[in-house]
Amino acid sequence: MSTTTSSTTSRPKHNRQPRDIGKWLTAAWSWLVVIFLMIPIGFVVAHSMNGGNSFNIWKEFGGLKWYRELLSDLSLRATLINSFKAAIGSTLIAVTIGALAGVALVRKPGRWTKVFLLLLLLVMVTPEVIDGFSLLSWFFDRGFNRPFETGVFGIRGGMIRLWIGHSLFSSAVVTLIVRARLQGLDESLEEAAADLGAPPARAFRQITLPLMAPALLAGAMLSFSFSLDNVIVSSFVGQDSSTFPLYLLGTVKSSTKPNVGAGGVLLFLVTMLFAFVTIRVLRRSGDSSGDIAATIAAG
Amino acid sequence: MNIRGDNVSQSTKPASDDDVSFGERGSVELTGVTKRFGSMIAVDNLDLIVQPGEFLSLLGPSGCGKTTTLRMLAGFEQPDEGYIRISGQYVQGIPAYQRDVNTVFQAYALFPHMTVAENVAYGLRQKHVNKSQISTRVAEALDMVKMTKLANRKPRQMSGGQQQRVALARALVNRPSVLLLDEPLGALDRKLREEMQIELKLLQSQLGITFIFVTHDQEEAMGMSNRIAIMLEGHVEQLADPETVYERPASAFVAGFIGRNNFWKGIASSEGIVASDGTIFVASKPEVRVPAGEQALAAVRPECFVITSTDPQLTHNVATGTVASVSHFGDTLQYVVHTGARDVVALLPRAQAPRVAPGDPVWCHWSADDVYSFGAAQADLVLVDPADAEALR
Amino acid sequence: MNIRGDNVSQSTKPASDDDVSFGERGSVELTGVTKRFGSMIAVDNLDLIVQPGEFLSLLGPSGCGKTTTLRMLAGFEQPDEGYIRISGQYVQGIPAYQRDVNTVFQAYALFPHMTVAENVAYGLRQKHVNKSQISTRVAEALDMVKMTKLANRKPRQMSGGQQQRVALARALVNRPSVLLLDEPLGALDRKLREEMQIELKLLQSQLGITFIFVTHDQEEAMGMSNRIAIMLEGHVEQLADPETVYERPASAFVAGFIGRNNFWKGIASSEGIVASDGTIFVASKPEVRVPAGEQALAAVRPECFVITSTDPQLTHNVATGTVASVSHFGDTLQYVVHTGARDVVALLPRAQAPRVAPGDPVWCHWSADDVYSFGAAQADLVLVDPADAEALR
Amino acid sequence: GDDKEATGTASATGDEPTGAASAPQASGTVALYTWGDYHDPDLVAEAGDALGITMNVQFYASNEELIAKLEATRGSSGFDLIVPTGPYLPQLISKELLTKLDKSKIPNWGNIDPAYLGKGWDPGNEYAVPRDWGTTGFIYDSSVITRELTTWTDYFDAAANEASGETSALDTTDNILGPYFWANGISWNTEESADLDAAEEFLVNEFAPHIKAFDSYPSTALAEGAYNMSMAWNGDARQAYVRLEEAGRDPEPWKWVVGAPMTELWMDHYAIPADAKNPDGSYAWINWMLEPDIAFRDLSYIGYNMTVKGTDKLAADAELPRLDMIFITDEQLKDMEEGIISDKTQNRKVEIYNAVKAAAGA
Amino acid sequence: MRRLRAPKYLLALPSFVWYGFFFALPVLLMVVNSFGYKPAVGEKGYVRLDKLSFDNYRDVWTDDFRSVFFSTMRIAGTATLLCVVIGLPVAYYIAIKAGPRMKGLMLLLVIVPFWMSFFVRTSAWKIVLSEFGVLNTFLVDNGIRNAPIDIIGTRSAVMLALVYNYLPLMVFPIFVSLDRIEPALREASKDLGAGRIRTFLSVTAPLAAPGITAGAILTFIPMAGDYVTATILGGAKGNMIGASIYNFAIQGQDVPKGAAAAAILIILILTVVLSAGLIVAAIRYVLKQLRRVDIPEST
Ligand SMILES: Nc1ncnc2c1ncn2[C@@H]1O[C@H](COP(=O)(O)OP(=O)(O)OP(=O)(O)O)[C@@H](O)[C@H]1O
Ligand SMILES: Nc1ncnc2c1ncn2[C@@H]1O[C@H](COP(=O)(O)OP(=O)(O)OP(=O)(O)O)[C@@H](O)[C@H]1O
Ligand SMILES: [Mg+2]
Ligand SMILES: [Mg+2]
Repeated sequence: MSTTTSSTTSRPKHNRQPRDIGKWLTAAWSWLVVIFLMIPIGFVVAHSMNGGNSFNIWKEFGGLKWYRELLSDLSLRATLINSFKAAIGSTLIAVTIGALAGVALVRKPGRWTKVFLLLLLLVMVTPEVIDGFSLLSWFFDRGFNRPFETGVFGIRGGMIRLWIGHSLFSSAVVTLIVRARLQGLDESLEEAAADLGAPPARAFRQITLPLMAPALLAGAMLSFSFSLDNVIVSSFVGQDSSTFPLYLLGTVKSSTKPNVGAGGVLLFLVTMLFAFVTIRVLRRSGDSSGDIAATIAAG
Repeated sequence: MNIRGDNVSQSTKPASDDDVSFGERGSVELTGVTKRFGSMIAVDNLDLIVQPGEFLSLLGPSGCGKTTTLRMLAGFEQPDEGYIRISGQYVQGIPAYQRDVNTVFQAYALFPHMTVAENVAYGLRQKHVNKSQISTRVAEALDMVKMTKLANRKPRQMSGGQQQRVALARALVNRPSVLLLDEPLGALDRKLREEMQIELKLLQSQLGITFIFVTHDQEEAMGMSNRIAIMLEGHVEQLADPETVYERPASAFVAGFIGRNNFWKGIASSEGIVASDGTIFVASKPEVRVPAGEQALAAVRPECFVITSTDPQLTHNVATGTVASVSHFGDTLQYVVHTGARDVVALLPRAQAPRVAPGDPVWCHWSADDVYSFGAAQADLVLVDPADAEALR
Repeated sequence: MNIRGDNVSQSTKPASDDDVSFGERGSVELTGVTKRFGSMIAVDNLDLIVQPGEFLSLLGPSGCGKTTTLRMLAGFEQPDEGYIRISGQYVQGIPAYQRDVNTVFQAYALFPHMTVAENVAYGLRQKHVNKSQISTRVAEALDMVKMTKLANRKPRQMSGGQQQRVALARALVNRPSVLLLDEPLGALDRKLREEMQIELKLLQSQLGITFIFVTHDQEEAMGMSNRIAIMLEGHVEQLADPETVYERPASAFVAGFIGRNNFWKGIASSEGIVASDGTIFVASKPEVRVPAGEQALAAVRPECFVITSTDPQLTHNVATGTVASVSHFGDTLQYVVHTGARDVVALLPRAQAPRVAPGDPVWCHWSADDVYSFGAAQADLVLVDPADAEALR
Repeated sequence: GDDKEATGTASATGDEPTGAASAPQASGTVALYTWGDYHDPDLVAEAGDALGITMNVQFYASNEELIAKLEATRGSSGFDLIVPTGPYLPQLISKELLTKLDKSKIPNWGNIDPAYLGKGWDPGNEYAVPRDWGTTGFIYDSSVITRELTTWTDYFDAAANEASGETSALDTTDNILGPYFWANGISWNTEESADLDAAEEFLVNEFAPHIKAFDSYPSTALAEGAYNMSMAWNGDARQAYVRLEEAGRDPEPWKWVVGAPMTELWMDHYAIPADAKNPDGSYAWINWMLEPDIAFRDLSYIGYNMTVKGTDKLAADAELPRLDMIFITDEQLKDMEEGIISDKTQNRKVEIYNAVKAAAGA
Repeated sequence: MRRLRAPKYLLALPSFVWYGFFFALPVLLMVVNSFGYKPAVGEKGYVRLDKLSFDNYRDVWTDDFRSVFFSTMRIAGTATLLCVVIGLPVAYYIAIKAGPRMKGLMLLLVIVPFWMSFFVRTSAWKIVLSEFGVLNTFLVDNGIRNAPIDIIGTRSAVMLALVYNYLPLMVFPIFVSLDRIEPALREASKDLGAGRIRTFLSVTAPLAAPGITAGAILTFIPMAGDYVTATILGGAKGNMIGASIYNFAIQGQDVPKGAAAAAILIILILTVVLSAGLIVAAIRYVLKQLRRVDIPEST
């Protein structure tokens, strides 16, 4: 490929970095997508301060009255708290078992992988209604329903069931993402760790884990939002721990009021705060190999 | 006495030591080790015994199985056949992290998310060495490889040579009983390389660590090693001390691989080996006696020729031809002489160099002490020699 | 006449060619190029002109900016300052894929999802060369690097040296006007390396490709290059043909970096350079004249010593001491002699080697032709020499 | 995770709760399983002070879901109080999922308007306490559909013409089938397969292609301009006017039509699951809800007719807008029928429902 | 010394147990139920198993079921493609082009909208897009159009709802696998004369294939079973096959029939996914053949 372009035969005036068209195009596109994703959020925030009685229809600025109402509405408040708890619990479960399975799939392949992948596919293919209903009958038909019915360690049975129900799909997602990340990631790094005397568990924690941190973070974020959004499974197993989406689903007999927006915004803010605190704490934890946030930032 | 191929293990038992030493910390023993990748045999029935505290170099052509051998010792690959003992212990099934062995990886394998210092500290942290001691030892190791200034860099922000030095420091700092080094100095400039060689040697003798050292630099191997193992296609061709390998190569391959050699193909006879153009090679120390009438190889090193512009009147160990080229290499001159059978490459110190120009007729002769003779089995491996190739152009 | 540092560019215009040639296909010109990584300066106001079809080697210590320079030429990094012209054209803003330049990467960068043959064919496919021609050229390239047999392997299934050869073939096959080679033979054994050297040289002269070649093997650089650029800390210390670099190093650093040298620190005087122990160095060809009274460096190569066990009765260019060690390297012997100012390392051919043993008093002397003298600016760089280090132990 | 967080303790707000004195003694938590946003949250909060109980409210989206859940978790459902719709009571009762009421624990029983007692689904009101009720009709934009619509036949006709592609229907099996039967003078509880076949034929081919959405709560979307005509429950239709005003549109052209010649009468009840752990709490809540002023507050919040005597007067006094849409005249009541869940037709109805949805989505 | 070797699937064991106990067994129970029949209204229980038959399968397998299934596949397939087209450049930008700080920020911006409750954020689109919504008001008031565009309730609205809600499920896995590709490989490609597009197609994309596959699976499968999202904005046009399961099992209170519908659906979706996999494999095979270089025998 010859580079003879007439314009560049004379010495350029100043040091111009070449335009990375790809960068600008993808950046512009990404911002458009982010704006697309954000538009509704903006309206949710605005309409949560609607002075009218309907969430969708703007009447006038009503300040924070729906927030105040929300906070005095015990049942609605409880659903927000439950949603949050369910999301944390199921995310922890999903990330833990999903990460382990993802690692095993890539690093310890064997005949079992096929069986497992099929199971994984089944977990994902199964409609949530079925997950929900079969879990419900499973928990209550079988003899072992104690912890799932009344709860253990002060955790309600419903919450435990939510964790289980929500974690099914999420953990499959985490598994796939972790697998996608580890495939092709240099195995010699883990060998180097073993060579330097790190037993598998430690090598995993100190080398593999930080290297797959982006996958874990991505998986965790997705799991969290799945759980926050889950209606169908929750509607079956949630029972003594009703969640915010369930409340929303239940409002079919009446109008959607701005308190729904206020609830969304509150949950949103709390989640955001939680995410930032988590990232902060992970970054602070000092141990370089546990520096997940920095790793994701640095690739 | 050097024995080739399958029964190398016999010759590898050094006379100075007896078997007791193989139980000692730092001894390494491979017996009949074979490793296959699919149908491809990477390591082929390999026998090798390394003494505790020995500095053993592995030399061999690209792809001959050096890295694979080290990987089996470190525990990343399991031999398909054969046994490995380290410090007297059979290591089948012992995972890498429980072997008191450290590796300098050919491709470095630095942890990208850790700084240089953290990389180096990693092994010590595994052993729960206390913090202050870790600092001291890491600082020492970094100082040795001259990387102290870059201690806080991430691997991706460093040059190839800098990365290699970190890889070296990371393995060294642990002072294992066996250290496996896979071309650990290949990316360093000569000066730094020599400094590192000295440091390594010193460390090795001070701490009594067994070094198994892969290198492509023959001088390095010669200068540093107690013994050198020359590998070919997954097995050890010769295992001996540097001088023996150079002076008494066990096979034509070794003779051609270590240093340079001019090879002639001929027929063994009672007089000696007779090349196609009638040149007769008489050897004073035939390593391998070839039965008369069979094909044989004769070899003479470039440094061993005397070149004269007058006929030295010899009946054997002489070849005549015309000068094809003369080149200067510092204080040595290289002559390529076009003879009947082949182009001869000769290296002579300036003092002994004859004043001849390309086209002049010359006689090359050599002493019987400098003739190696071998069977013709490896003729294909050695006859297409860089010198030949060069001469053909 | 060699000029150091910032105004190297002047000296790099070879007398034989005039500026017209810089517009030719294959010429490369860097003017005042600087590259920073954060606060770290990797390439520092670098000037360099490479002739079309020239074989230029870049030599320098680890981390001196060789790879960074190549990366700027290839278009992976943008200089922070300065200009680059390739084939006469300013390349700022021209993306890598539009530059008629190919690179052999230091870490290979083979495509893991493609076979060896596919890797090599990649560049040709980009140019829409037709299929049958791709096959032929890929086959040729693989044949040249002796990888034909492994054409269908994936990179991960190959040894380091095999991977390196694929990387080499992948770049070569495209026959660009400029080829950048970053230690392209570093992982190969000597024999293969020499074969590749010959092939590369041949290819280069046949096709007239400009080679910019990074290597740590000085012999390789000396044997193959038209000119050598010695880099230090991001700039070019000296740019000259191999002989000049060896014989007339432009700086103490170059003198110490290329080949070996024994350095003395002293004070310049009208007689010559007087070392701390009174040894006087008189040079017949002082590269750099140091004003009397200032600190200066004198250097003598190990090959240039004559060692006697009797006093040669000289007033200058002689040092006396006791033998610290004698080692054999094939046909040469290395002596380390403990003198007042420093340990002297001398290399002598066996024929001229005196019969002395450690502890014996000896005189080392040398000719004024063999003395290099420099200012003391780079004293720190050269005085901690491997020889010194070795001697100190 | 303890109960406190999930439910909260009620705190006294402004007005003193009334009638607390006569309430039966209760304590603990009452798990109320109900429709979303179906109870005045202030009342839920005041229950603590008024009754000594804390309410833990959970939500379901359909009666079927409620039953499925109770059935699957039989014996340990964890709910103390549910709010099923009339036609579903018989199966809840025969499945033995409900507790027989102890009316002595509901001193305010007498406050219920007897008109709502003794319905077919629970003739002796042994299991369920009627709470509120409503009906189904449709609302349309007379500026688009300029002729006057009065019957279900008109609804279908307008859907096929002026309002084609701008019509919504309620998203339940019965509410899609019901209007067809009523328009044709057939009871929506018919078990004749010929009727059902004809209904499928008509709904799939003549009605489905014109449907924009199955929307059980069309008022907001309607105000946003999504529909020109919507089948709706009266309370929600009433909300539509408020929404239209809020949206700055003129509500005048919109006309509410109670289904004719016949239409639905639905009624929700309080009932106590058989496995309730705190039935006394449930009684306390029910009894409290039967206080007229409490019932009125509930009414003002949800906009449906309460079964407690006198709430209409309170509403009139308070001048709630569009009272006619809350309170249904006795005359209208005559043309309303209650639903029956039948074994014979339930599956068939779901099939038709699926078919209509498939046709509408195609 | 020989040691006990841990089984290869050790790390996947938690997942195996989790899915076995909370997915496989309960769902198996459901499948068993699908052969039973529904008790009469008012009878206790939700399934009778004293008479097993395939009747439910026959009853469920109707023309309607099939036509809704195919339209669901079409909708989910299109939406998945849209997600790839929209999400890939975003993932590419975040993983490859964005600087370290931007990387973290962008990832957050992509996921943050999903912490707003699903129902709230989705219906907020109505605020923007409805006939009297913000967008139409703007267009009409400014004379850009003389009549409002009615998007809600159309196929476009269905796509909008699906893409909007599933996009991060595509972006994250692709990001994760792009992120681990050595920059040197792209450099090598460009060095060999491949432009941005060709570099992307022949180096970046193949190496990111596991991520793209994961993304496609993670969006397509749940979409195929989801029946809520599409209806929020799409109204009647958003009728998806998952709804029929809910309708059978819950609306019709016929759990066995719902289970049969679910079983059929699981098999159908698996078939679709596996055939898609086969097609992809076939395409890859063809591409590989095109890329193949035959070395002539004698050189
Ligand atoms: N990405 C980076 N960030 C920061 N510093 C860098 C980066 N890349 C290179 N450097 C620094 O720039 C200097 C020059 O690096 P370069 O890779 O050009 O060295 P080199 O001459 O090729 O060395 P070697 O022979 O070891 O390969 C080194 O000191 C290195 O640490
Ligand atoms: N994973 C693998 N799959 C298939 N073949 C392999 C694999 N790893 C190595 N090989 C082959 O095994 C042989 C030995 O490889 P090894 O890496 O041990 O060579 P080496 O001696 O270290 O060579 P080098 O000097 O080039 O690094 C080579 O021919 C190589 O192609
Ligand atoms: Mg190797
Ligand atoms: Mg480099």
